[in-house]
Amino acid sequence: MSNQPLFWIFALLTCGGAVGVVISQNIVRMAFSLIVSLGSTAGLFFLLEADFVGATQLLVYVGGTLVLLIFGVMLTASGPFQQIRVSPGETFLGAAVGLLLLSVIAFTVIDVEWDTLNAARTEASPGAESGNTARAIGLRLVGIPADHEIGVHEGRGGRTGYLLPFEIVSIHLLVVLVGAAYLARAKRRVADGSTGGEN
Amino acid sequence: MLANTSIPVFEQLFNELTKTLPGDVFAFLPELVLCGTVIALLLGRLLGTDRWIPGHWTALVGTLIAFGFSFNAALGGIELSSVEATAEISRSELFSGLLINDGMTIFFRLFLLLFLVLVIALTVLSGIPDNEDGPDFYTLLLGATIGMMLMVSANHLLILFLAVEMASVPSYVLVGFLKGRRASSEAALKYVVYGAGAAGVMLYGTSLVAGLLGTAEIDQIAGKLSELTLTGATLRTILLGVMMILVGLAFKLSLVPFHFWCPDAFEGAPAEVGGFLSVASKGAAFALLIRVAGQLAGPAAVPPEIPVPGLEGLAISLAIGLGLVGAASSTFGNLAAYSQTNIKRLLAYSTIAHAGYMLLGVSAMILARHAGDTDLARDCVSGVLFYLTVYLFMNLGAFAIVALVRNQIYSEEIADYKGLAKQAPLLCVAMAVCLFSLVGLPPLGGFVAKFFVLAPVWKAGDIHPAMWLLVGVALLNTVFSLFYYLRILVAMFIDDRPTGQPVAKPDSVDKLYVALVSIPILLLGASPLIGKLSQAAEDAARDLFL
Amino acid sequence: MTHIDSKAWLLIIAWLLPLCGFVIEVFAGYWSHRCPGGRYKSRTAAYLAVGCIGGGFLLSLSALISGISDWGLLEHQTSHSQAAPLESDNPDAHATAHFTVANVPHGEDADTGETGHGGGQKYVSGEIYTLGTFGKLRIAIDYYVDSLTLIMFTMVTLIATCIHVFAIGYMDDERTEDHTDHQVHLADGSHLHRPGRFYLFFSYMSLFCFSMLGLVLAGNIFMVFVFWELVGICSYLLIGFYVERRSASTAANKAFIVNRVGDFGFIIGLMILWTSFGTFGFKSYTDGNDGAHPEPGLFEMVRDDHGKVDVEKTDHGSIVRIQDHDDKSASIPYWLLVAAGLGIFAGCVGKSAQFPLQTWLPDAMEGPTPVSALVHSATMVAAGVYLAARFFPVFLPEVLLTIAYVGAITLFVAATIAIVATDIKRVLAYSTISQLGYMMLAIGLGGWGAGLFHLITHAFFKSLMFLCSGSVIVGCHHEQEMPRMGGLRKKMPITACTMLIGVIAICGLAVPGVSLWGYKIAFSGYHSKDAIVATAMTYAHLNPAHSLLFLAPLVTAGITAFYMFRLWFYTFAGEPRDQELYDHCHESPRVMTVPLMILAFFAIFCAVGGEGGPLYTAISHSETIPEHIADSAITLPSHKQIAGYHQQAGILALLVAAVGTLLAWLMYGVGRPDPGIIRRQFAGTHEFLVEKWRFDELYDAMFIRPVHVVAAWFSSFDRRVLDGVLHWFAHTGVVLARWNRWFDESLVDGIVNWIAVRVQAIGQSLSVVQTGRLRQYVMFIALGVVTLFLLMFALFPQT
Amino acid sequence: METPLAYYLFVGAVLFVSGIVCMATKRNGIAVLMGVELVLNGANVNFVAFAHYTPLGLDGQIVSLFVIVLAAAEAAVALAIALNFYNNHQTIDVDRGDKLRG
Repeated sequence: MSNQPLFWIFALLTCGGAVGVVISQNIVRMAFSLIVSLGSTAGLFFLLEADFVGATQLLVYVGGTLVLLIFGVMLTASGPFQQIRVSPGETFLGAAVGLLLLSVIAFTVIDVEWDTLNAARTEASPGAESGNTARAIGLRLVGIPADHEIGVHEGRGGRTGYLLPFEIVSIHLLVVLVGAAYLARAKRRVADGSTGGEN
Repeated sequence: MLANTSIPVFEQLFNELTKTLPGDVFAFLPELVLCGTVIALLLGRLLGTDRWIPGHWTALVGTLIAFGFSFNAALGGIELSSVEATAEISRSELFSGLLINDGMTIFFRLFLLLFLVLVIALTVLSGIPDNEDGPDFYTLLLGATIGMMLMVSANHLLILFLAVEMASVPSYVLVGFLKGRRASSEAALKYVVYGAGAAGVMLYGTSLVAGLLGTAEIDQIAGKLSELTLTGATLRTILLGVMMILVGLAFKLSLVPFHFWCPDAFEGAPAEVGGFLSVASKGAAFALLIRVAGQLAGPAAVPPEIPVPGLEGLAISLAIGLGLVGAASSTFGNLAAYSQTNIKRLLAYSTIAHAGYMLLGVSAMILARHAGDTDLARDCVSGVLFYLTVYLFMNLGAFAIVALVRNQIYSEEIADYKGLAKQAPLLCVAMAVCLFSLVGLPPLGGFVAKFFVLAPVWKAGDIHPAMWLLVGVALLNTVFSLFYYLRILVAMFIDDRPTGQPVAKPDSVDKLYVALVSIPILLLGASPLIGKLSQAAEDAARDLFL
Repeated sequence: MTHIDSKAWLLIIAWLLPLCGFVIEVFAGYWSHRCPGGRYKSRTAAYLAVGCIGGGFLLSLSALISGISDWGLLEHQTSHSQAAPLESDNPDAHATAHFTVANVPHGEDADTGETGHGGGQKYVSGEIYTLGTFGKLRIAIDYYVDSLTLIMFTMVTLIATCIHVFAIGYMDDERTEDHTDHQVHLADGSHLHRPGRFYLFFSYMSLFCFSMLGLVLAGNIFMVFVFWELVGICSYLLIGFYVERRSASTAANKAFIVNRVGDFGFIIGLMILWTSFGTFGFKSYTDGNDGAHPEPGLFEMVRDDHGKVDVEKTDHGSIVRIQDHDDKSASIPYWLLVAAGLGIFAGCVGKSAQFPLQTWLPDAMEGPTPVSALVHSATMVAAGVYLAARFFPVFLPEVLLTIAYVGAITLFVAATIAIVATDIKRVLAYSTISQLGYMMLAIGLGGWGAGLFHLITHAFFKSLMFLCSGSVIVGCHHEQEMPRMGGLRKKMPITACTMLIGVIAICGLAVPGVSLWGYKIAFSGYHSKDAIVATAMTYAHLNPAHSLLFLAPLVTAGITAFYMFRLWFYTFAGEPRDQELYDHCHESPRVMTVPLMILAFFAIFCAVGGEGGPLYTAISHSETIPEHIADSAITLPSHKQIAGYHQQAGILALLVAAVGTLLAWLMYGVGRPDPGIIRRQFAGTHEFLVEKWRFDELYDAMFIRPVHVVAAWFSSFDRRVLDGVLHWFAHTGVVLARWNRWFDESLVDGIVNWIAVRVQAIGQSLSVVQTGRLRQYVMFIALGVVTLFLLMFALFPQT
Repeated sequence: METPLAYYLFVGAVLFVSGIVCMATKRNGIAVLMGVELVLNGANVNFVAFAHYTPLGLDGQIVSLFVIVLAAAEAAVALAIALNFYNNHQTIDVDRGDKLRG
């Protein structure tokens, strides 16, 4: 089965959404474009046979992060600042820098002959068993390579376990949420005068 | 079918976990203690015990316990090192190669925890988080420190990104901790956006490097690099990827041209946070930079006689590039500091300059490593470690004095420091010690440290003459820097205190703290402590290039 | 416990005594100072400081005596004895000009462990404590003691003791709780009142002595640098002692910053030496290495046992082979060694106020006069010369030539400026710069012994003169302008008399042809300056292209005599110009005059016997005469050759000095005896001087009008001719001096200021980039990524 | 026929550049944060693509999972800071925050 047409659809939607975010001046439209872009990225992930990542992308990104952002839009969009215009000069400068950056990346990353590079290095492409990576990912968390991966890797032989980041990220989330909550909540009593100079 | 395979899998899982995990967890104990302290802080808040046991005590005790554990580990390391030819034993991998536990990890853990103790003590004295906000503040502080400790031992590109994020995100909140102030919120916004941008760039670079090399493990980079033929687009991609990773680190180190956040964030943040960020996050970022750069300089397996064509160029261009960035940072930092009127901002520019000096050490390390002169490479690294330690005391001292003086005169403008020496002589003398040490005048620690960093760099001039030029620029900078540091001292010691200004009357505890921080600067300039510290720094650098 | 030689022990204790004094004064001085009751506070701090430095002097003296007996320092070395036919080359063979060195001993016991005694190496060296090792970099507190160290120690401690005692009297008014600084005018027109800082002064002085002695004792260049900076900091504190005076704090900053410029070169030199030689030490240890093979030091690595530098020509330019190294083929590029030498010398230029970094020293006179006497004439500024001398073995001919020229320019420029200065201390300051130039010149010319000889004699007579000026300043109630003085010899006879001794010493006057018990009748300055001029003369003869190096010191000898006698006549001779000042003037108390007399004694006798005398003989025991480098364009004179020119040079120098003295006497001395003529001649000018004394007009009055007086006196001569000649002389002098002054103040200062302003401006324009706009910052991330990528790509060596 | 890796990488690059440009031009603080999401997402596309095509394998997917989580955490904090800015400045226009400079 050729995924080519699907790829083009998702790729266009992803890029179009991203460019839409950039060129739109209306914050609500930007948010919508972002949803389109990130949602189609999940589609690309599915095409790449990374179903678990794709699902996470939809759940966490589109379902969580974006809702958070839209929440922010609604909290701040009241008043005359819904559309904050950027001067044409700055737009032009931004476009120029963007094109420059894109051309640099194209000049480097896209230019690499990935196929020959990878073919020369490993005989077998380590493609996962189609469309079912959740189990493999779960096993890798504790450092057990999935069956199809054994022998593919050099060095530590794919035995890198991701237990540590999995656990430590929970502490990180805890700390971060405490921080976010601290900033968001109102101070219960008036700030002590000695805590800061005149502003 | 599932049932059939699941039994061996769980067996395997059990075996895997029991084989290495207990040892790994034991080595990871200092970080775990900090995690536990975070939870204790939050529980204390939940249960209301923080009314009787203030947050800073919990944090202090937790940090001290962690410090004790890492000190114990350090002693173990020294014992090992005293036995001949067992250097390799002291380097071990934790969590299936995600982390490296070697001399440098131990050194930086001690460094960060010692610093954390001092910072917590400072916040207790200066009272910047009041009792109510204490648990939040210390949670963020400890959370950031855990991230930095991970940065120090990272051996995987994921951990690299994760650790940088863990160190950065709580710092954003810390910068905006005085949430009612406009300047503070502005600083935090700038910091978070700049930091997120830099992190994004770094992540993109990480993806390029990992994709091109087919591995995400940092200690495999050198080996994989030597297998590639570095020409054409492959070379450009690896350059771009490496550069983008370095951009993320350069952001943490506030190197030119990625320093823009630094003065703004430091001016808006409380001085205590400024002190914390200027030392801890720089130290951790340097550790990470040394690890990554050491890999990029070339694999240990390739003897220098057999040159790998692309790799050679990579090492040289990287070393000279970093050297130029370092020289530019120190020059820019020193020059831009001239016109500052806010002392925190001035110190921010000064930290930019100091990061530049230390970066020269790293760039020389790459050259030396690449040329096969491992001893010189180690000297470079231990020079940087020595510098960082002295920098810990002198920069923390300066920021602490700013914080304590602010509590007295409610100002952080240099103009308001006029004639302070008559009211708070000890604080001002300590400030003079810190600033003179920052200039690099003997017999203070700053001089010895600058010498330890620049001497190997000069020696690396034999490998590439550009290093001589860079040392020249750095030395010229120490002359420049004298002017603006002297400005503060002139204001404090020579100018008269205008009438009507608030009177500074520091407590005796404040004085004790300031003395405690500034005495090591003197000792590290002229006492056997130099030998002790340089020995420790050498031990730390020893198993870096095996 | 390592073995340390007894001489070294004595010096180490002498070195640490002032540190103890400093610590006690800092921690206890304040309380001792604060004793309640009575207007004046106790002098405890001063007594403590004097005790420490005096004890140090006694210890150094015993070390010196021990050195004399151990090493036979007073015996002539064979090569110095002109009669000894030891040198193989015949007198007219200097074309081949290699100077076999007999005084670098490689006697029978050179290879036994027992060195430092008898006829072996005449130095002891060892470590006191290793602070830390850092890879191959070892940072240690070392000592290096040879006859130069011993003499410097004794000289520094002796002079410091005298000056400390003097300072007890000079700083007496600082003992009050309510000291009035008359030079600080507050906004309301009153003077500043502040608590006296008596104890603080003495604690700074003790710290300075400690640092200075550490600098002399140091056995490695790193330690030298540390103490080098420490004396700099002490100097900063002492110049800025009257911090409330704007001029004092500015001067302190200026001194500090100008010195840092020199130190920049110093560190570069340090880096080169360390990276090329892997050590900081001067020479291998003789003490405490328990029979182990001593590690070679810098001097032994640059030159072999015969003092020869092993230069080799290769395709990549000349290289210098490193001697005594584990790696036999180790070498250093020739230019790098030159660069190292120039770097070290740059540090010396800063510290010794040599051209073009001389501007800080006259300003440094803002400090209390005892400080000027100790720090800014006798010891610290001489440290640059001392270091140049210590590092003599490392200097290659190109470096020596640079040193010589810098010295020559300095000595001439400073002397001409001194002619027009009116502040008594500033005249002495310029004179100090000029004399330091003499020493540098001597070292650059290869006259090692002569330079250090002059260092020691100069230290005595210049500190004497500074103390005399201090005595005058105290006597005249802090008046420093000479035009307001005059005739003070009647009021302060001791000061006038001792000052005259100093002046005669510095001018190098002597009674020619007459000798008393075989010794020439001359003060110390004559001998040392004579030695330098003789060296210069020989040098000019050997290297005719550099004759200027002989003319400059010769002419300047005359100028020196002129301005020094001008100072003396102006201050002490003639009639009082300011009657009120004169009436209130008084001789200083005994505590100040006794040190003057002691120093005067040494100014007369310390160099007795000249180059055959004990001082020079002892110094020359440390001398290392470099062997000629084959392809060098420069030929350094040997002792023997110098001896040949000695007679001529002595007479010539004496003649020039006598002319200068005569001129000064005619202009400032002889005109005075008849006050009627003076009053008639100077009626307008005198009033003008007293009221305004603007500098330009003052110079006119100082030069043109005396010319008229002189002309009237010599009425038997053709008036117009004499007038014309003297006019021309005077006018040229004024123009030259003004030009120099302009050069000094406008150009050099101007450049320094210009740089400072530029740097400030650049700094300001740089922080404009920091616009505070977040979006711009993010834009810079993108641009930075692209730029750095292109930079790295460009740096990538394409093959 | 399989889609070449370079196509995916180009999509990633477009996302990355759009994000950077978005951060550099938008005056609305929330829009700037959207730019951050785009940048991280661009890198994520790279990782997942590499996971499929190169020996990086599953590691790439796992990294992208963690990136999603970290992005969420960062977004939460950034949003809190942006709201704090809004509360203090009464606007979300980042150009209003130019008090700290020089």
